[in-house]
Amino acid sequence: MSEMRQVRLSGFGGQGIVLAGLLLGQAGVMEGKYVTGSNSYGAQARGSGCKSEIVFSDHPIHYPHLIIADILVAMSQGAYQTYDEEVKESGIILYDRGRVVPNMELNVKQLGVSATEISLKKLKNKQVANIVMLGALVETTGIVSPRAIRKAIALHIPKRFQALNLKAFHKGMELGKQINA
Amino acid sequence: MSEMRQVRLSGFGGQGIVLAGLLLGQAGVMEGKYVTGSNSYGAQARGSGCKSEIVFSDHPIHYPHLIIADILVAMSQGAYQTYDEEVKESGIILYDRGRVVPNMELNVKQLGVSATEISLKKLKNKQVANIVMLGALVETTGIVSPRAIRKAIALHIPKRFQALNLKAFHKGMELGKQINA
Amino acid sequence: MAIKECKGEVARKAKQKTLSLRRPREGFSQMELGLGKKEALKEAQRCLSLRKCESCEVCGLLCPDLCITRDPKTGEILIDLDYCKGCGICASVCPKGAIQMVLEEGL
Amino acid sequence: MAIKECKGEVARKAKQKTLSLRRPREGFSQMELGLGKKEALKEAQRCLSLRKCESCEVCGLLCPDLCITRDPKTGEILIDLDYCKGCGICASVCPKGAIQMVLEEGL
Amino acid sequence: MISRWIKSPFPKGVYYFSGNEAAAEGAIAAGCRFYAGYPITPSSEIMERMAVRLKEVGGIFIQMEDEIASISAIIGASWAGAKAMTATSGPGFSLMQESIGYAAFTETPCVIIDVQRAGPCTGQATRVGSGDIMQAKWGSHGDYQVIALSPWSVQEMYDLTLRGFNLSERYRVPTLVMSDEAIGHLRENLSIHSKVEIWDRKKKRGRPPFGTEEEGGVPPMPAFGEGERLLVTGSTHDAFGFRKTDDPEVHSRLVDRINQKILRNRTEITETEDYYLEDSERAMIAYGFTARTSLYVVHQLRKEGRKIGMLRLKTLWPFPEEAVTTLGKRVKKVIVPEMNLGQVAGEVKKFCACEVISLHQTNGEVIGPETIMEMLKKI
Amino acid sequence: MISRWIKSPFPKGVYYFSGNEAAAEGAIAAGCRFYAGYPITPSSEIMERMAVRLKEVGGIFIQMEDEIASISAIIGASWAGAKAMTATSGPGFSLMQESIGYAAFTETPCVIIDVQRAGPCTGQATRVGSGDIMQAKWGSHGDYQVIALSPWSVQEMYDLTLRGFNLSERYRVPTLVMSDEAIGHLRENLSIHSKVEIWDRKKKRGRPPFGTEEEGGVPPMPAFGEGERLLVTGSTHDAFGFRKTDDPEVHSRLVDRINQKILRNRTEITETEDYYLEDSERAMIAYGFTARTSLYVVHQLRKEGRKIGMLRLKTLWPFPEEAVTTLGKRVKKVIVPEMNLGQVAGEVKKFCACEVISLHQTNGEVIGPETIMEMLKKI
Amino acid sequence: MVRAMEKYIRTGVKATPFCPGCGHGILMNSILRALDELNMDMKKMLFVSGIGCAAWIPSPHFNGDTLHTLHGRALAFATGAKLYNPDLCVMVISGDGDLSSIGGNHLIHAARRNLDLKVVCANNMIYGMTGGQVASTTPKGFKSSTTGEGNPHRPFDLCKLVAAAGATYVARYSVTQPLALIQALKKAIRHVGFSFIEVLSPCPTQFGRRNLMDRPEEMIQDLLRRCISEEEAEGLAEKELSEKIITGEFEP
Amino acid sequence: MVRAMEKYIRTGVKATPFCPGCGHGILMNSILRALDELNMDMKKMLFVSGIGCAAWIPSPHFNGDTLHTLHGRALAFATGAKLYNPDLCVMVISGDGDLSSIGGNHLIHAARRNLDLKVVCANNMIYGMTGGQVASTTPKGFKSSTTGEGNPHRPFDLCKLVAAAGATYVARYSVTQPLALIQALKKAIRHVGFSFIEVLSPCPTQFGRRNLMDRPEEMIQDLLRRCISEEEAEGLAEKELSEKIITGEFEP
Ligand SMILES: Cc1ncc(C[n+]2csc(CCOP(=O)(O)OP(=O)(O)O)c2C)c(N)n1
Ligand SMILES: Cc1ncc(C[n+]2csc(CCOP(=O)(O)OP(=O)(O)O)c2C)c(N)n1
Ligand code: SF4
Ligand code: SF4
Ligand code: SF4
Ligand code: SF4
Repeated sequence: MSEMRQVRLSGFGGQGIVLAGLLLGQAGVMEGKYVTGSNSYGAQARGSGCKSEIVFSDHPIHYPHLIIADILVAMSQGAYQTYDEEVKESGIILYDRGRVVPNMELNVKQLGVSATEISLKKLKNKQVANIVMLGALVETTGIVSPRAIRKAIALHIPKRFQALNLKAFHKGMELGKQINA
Repeated sequence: MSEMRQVRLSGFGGQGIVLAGLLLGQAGVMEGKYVTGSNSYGAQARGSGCKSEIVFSDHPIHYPHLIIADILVAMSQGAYQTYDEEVKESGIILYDRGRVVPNMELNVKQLGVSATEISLKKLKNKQVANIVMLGALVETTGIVSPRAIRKAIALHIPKRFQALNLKAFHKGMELGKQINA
Repeated sequence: MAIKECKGEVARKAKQKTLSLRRPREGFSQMELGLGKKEALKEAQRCLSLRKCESCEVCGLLCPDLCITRDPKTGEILIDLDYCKGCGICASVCPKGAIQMVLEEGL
Repeated sequence: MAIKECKGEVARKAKQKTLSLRRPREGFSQMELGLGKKEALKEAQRCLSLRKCESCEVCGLLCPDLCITRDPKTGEILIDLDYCKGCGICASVCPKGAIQMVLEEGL
Repeated sequence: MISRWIKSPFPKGVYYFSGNEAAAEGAIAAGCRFYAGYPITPSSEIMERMAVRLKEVGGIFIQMEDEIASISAIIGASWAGAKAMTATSGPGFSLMQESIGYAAFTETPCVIIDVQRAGPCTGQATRVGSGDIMQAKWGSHGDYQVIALSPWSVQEMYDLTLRGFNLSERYRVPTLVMSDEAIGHLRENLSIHSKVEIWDRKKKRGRPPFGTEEEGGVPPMPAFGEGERLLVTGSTHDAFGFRKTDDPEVHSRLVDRINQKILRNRTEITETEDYYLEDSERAMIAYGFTARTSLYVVHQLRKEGRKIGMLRLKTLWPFPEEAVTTLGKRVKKVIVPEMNLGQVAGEVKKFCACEVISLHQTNGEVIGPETIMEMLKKI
Repeated sequence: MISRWIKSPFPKGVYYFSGNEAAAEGAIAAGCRFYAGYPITPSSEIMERMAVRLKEVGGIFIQMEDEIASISAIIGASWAGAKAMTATSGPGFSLMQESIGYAAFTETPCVIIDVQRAGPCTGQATRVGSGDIMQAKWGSHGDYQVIALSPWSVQEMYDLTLRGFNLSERYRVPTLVMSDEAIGHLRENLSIHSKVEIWDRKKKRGRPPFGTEEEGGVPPMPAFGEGERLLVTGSTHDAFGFRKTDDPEVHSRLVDRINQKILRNRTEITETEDYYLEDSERAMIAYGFTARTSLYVVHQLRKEGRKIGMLRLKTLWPFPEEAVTTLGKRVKKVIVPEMNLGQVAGEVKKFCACEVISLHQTNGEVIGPETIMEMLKKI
Repeated sequence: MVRAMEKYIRTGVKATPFCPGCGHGILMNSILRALDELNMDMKKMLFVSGIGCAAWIPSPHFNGDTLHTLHGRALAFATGAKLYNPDLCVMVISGDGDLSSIGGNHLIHAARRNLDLKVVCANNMIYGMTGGQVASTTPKGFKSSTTGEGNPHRPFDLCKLVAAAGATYVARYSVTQPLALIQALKKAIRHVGFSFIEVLSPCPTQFGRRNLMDRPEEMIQDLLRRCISEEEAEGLAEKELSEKIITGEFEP
Repeated sequence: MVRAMEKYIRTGVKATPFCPGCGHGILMNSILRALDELNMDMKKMLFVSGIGCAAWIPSPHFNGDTLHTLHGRALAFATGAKLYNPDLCVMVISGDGDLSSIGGNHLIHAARRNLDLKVVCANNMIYGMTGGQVASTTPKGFKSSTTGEGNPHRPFDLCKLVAAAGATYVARYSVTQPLALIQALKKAIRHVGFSFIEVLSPCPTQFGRRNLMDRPEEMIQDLLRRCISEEEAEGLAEKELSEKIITGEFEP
């Protein structure tokens, strides 16, 4: 249980939160970890709150849901405000700059990532902000290896979108490096 | 429970067994008795075995089905053979002459009634054999009063057939008188 | 009503099959269903007057109990009274009035 | 597509209603549903170019969120951005191309 | 909310009615003015009588395309203000389960009579059984309550159908009359009195129709067309009917309330009858037709001096836990005879500390006195 | 009748699948080649994956007009020789009840997955619950048996669906996989091995398909088109399928047999798992998702030195009476946490002499560790 | 034993359970003759039925595979069997109540899918088995045990309905037109796709008794008089036509 | 507050739950306008719906009585309410899946009875709420989450079906024809008897996304292009016609 890490990705419907969670979990499994992943979204078809929670462990996981986050990713202000208190003291928050105004009084490490901005400006596509964020996440936390994410992208993303997603992932990693540096 | 009398009418579907049972039970109720009545017929629409059982008592009746018959009416050979053993020693069997060949070894009173024959020959209608039999039954056993049966006929038989049925009932009573005599 | 491949056979006598209860019938309702041998005879017996049957087989097509067949050899119309329920349809549809229903005999 | 009782009004400016969140929105999903005041602005903002609107009200008939009305006094077309989800239908059906969708501003 | 006495719509007197006919008459007496149904043996006589009687009293009768439509139509009619009923048997009862859940969750008063036959499946359509008792409680998905009554006579087909309507209106809950072929087709004396006591659903303008602050309370129920602009839904809803399909609080409160309003009022709802229980060492727990046989046997045995008694369950759901628990403490052995594989016996086991013997029979016939006698000899 | 090992139709490996996807894969592995279904949240992913996978393996997929048609179609297909399945959630499960009774009474192998959501009624369609457990046993009229399994992980969605097919074929009984939204939508490691063990229904030319002399035995089952001139009916029938709707003997024998063939083989069918029970004073009895929470809590408390254990029910029906009875004798208190108002707790009460505490929650959310912890502190 | 079509009848099956003069027996007769004329292999025939008197036509009488299902569900069961084993020739035989009242949804959807099922609907315009309640095929004004003052509703035109739903062979005949009926049955059997034959089949016990046709022959004579072809119908005045039943093929 | 038709909207109800550009919103718009033009008393209006996105059109938005029922059962509930209180103007608004797939039987029987119900079927040719599975209205060849290679079955012609079942007012319009649609809705409301309006209502999220029409406008433009009147259809060649949708009034 020592090696258990709990990640919460959050935002609103349509931001690709669930897909990001899928890739993250898949990557974990590919690396031989035990992983559990669960999502939740509002009943409405679109636009309501959405989260994806992934638990990683070296041992079989008893309780499969997140209990307290080691890592919180917030892609919207609403998500940030809902979950910002539920992060371990040693934990870390990644938030989408531009979309989230962080609460600097929190006692955890917080990193702003311009995921949506990069996605729109650099990749000319607002759909891959999630993947940009994923890149930053992987880079800053080392939760899984970049290689595993690339394999996960190959498995789950339709061929024609793979290049774009890989590119977004790399942009995200670059961002992460900058932040980390 | 002393005053409990159990009557079983039996024959095959289409003979009007159920109607006879209804009239008998209704007459009992009209006389202030406690009565329970139940019928059974085969699953097939017509032609299979059919019986109607009526229990009369001066007190509320606990078990409402017939346990052992005081009176058995058998309108067919099959019915006769099925039920002839299930009659109290002090009991009585009325059978349709012409249709039933009685077993003379039985230790109960047995009365042959030419119900079908009278119905066909005297009333020119094979449908009222049941009522003829009812007349004989009432006359020979006094289970209910003829007046009550007449009231029951008035209640349950469509107007246009009442005369015929009353006539049949009287024919039956006449038959009963002859037998009793 | 159309008539099935009328092969123009000469009128033959529609033959009434002798009743024979092949298996002993079991149980009460079974027994009552066929009304018992004797009763069946009385209930369903009909007079197959030979005068007009042309073996057109209309009766056979309309019998609900599949009891009317044509003897493959003689071409005669046969009625299996084991199964006949006495509904009277055969009599009513016979274009020649060759079948007549009679009331239960003797009663 | 037919046009509703075009009363031949002179082209007027379709007026964009000032956003104002009348009630504080409650809860998380509620808040996200409208995307928050600021986001809604960005998501759905469109340029209602005044040059061609003829107040035909086609957009109003086809708006799935009932946010387009005609000002009863001025005859102007008003859009209630509180409810607009930015689907773009109004823009696409306006016979005059008077409504244009713009990408989320600033981002 | 109180009851009122009305003149019986059927003339006072003693009749020789079948159980099914009596049920229809009980419904009419209760104020039932809407019936939707689909034929099925052995319940069809209820529908046939309702067709005639509703015409006479100015109600609405309709034969629907199936049982799902039937129960759905009575729920619709109930919200339009009607006291409404349907009747069926096993296969139809199974089909109705989804809508019964709807009625429970939307707190719609309505009465369903299940004239049980020998199942499972099409089984023996013309023969008797009581295999739907557990289904009555558990047939629809999720946690809900119904009220289920068990008539043992023609008189009770009338009385309990009437009571079924009254309970249904008081507690806004679907009420089931769990009859069976033997009672439905039995003819017996039926006494109809000159007056009947009836309850009507409570109305209160503007009050929330799906919530109340009272413990075990039942909210008022307006009808369509009364200007209340009702919002009725089978999804999770708040006190005014607004859908709340994401809110844990609202869901849990609603589920809790629709269950507790029945369970908290259990003592008012459940009825049992004691026979010779004061000094009994053994007791039968019985219901429906089988209670008649049981009582007969108990009488016989009492004559022989044996200390045996009987507890009769007139209400099956909510289960008369108290009566059964008390009995279980008082006697050494409880015998539960029933026309199924021991459904109520299983329930009795939950509440009786003493030995519980299930005497079950599933052959399409009623349990006769000899069967019980023989069995009692063995234990 | 014995099992055989076949090559897994899906490549060996470790996958990151959702529970619903895993269930579909388990079905394919078991030899399921017919799926008929109707969409409903949260089960639809099973259907969607079956649509794709059956095409790949040469099976038949059809989306029917409703759930009644879906289950009826799989029964038809099963008699045509298919291993067949459908999946649904509460409302659909309620609609299927009549046909489930048909499958039980005609001894038709088939698998139904119920991915439970928060009921009753439409309730909260996207949220979790386990309110259909009693319904699984009692939802159809009359006395019958089913087998119901309760997976607690994505791996078990695969394993128990596979086992469900095997049991269904061995015992000729409808088998239910009682999953729920939390497990159906959970993603987790799924190991697929290179070989799978599968059972097929027994065939024996000319032998009666609805009767056997063996105690607890299961008759052979031919398929349509094999020249056996089958006579299949949901009415009471003799060993060869002839309708016997008047015969008490035949009915009672048939009802008895379809129940006993499951109950007599209970030890083979039921599976439970013990955790720390040797020296426990208190024990949880749990199943499905809630058993995960429970085990987590038990682990925590063990670390603190508390003598607590857990019995997990992998099989819900037939109920693991022996395991529960044994446990009830061994411990002082049993706690049954579940996402309903205490359905399994009620059953446990029948078999546990000790105190049984029902810890229930019906708010559309899984029971979290804190909830159980808190509760344990109180007792 | 000189029973007609005996070789298609299951060994050990004796008299039908139908009332004397029930049209379902005549229909049974016609179906067997059609199978006989086409020389069908009974080992590859599957007969599916629902619940009702009509549902007993194939079960247990026919000596192929028979599947006697639930009330209304015959077509759903049949769909499963046919899809899984397309080699089976699947014939669904059931009552009007079964197929078009409780089973109406499966009927229109099966027609829409145009799956190769041969559906024979024995329409006696009433619920026979349960004691004469009104059906969705009972003509307006006619009496039943639930419409003592006459049915207030219009009946379905089943052929029109099923054709509109997508059936590709649709015909209506009366049992009093056995030769045409047998021809239609043969066509349906040979047709690949959803075929539907509505067969008017008198129920003397429940329909006749309540509607002044006490004896079976009366009902037969009534049908003989009322069933006419589309061509015959053309000349008729509205009033005359109103009591007629148009028989013939409607699709293709 | 300048929302259109606000006075017909229940107090306290905010934004619809529909996806951006969902046709159901446009339909809602048209229905309210029809009610408005007829000056209907909302206190006497009862709106009944089943389950699905379309079923949310009236519930909770409309400020009359609303009855949100079970999947497929709206018409059965409505029948009960209307029969018991004939003073109610009962409008049933639901999806194609709800009304014609699981609810198909109630649909044809309600049509047969010709009870005075106004049925509005929002046909988005797919199951929206449950995530884009095939419907009985999905055109042949189109994709859904359960027909990844294209729907193998023909869709219902709902208007034809309901007319064959007995409906006395039957029309089909697209939400892109709001004025004609509103006229039809008004006619249906005034018609005494069973009226049925099939309304083509785009679902960009589930149908569009899978069938190359990602954006709401694309679906709108597609409908604008494809929906034609019977007259317009007359001149067209078979091939051209095959992708058109004929709109207009079909009954009476
Ligand atoms: C679910 C269900 N509802 C009702 C019944 C009762 N039932 C049996 S047959 C039947 C009607 C039969 O009518 P039809 O199909 O027209 O056949 P017929 O008997 O007239 O030939 C009914 C309602 C049943 N068996 N199952
Ligand atoms: C008995 C039952 N089965 C299935 C469902 C799941 N379900 C909810 S809505 C729906 C389909 C909705 O489709 P449609 O009626 O066309 O409406 P849309 O969402 O497309 O507007 C289904 C299958 C349910 N709620 N109840
Ligand atoms: S009377 Fe009826 S059953 Fe007998 S042979 Fe003639 S048609 Fe057949
Ligand atoms: S973008 Fe869509 S929702 Fe917004 S005003 Fe235009 S049509 Fe209405
Ligand atoms: S009740 Fe009618 S349909 Fe049934 S067997 Fe008798 S005559 Fe035929
Ligand atoms: S899923 Fe489709 S039908 Fe449902 S709200 Fe979204 S666009 Fe509309």
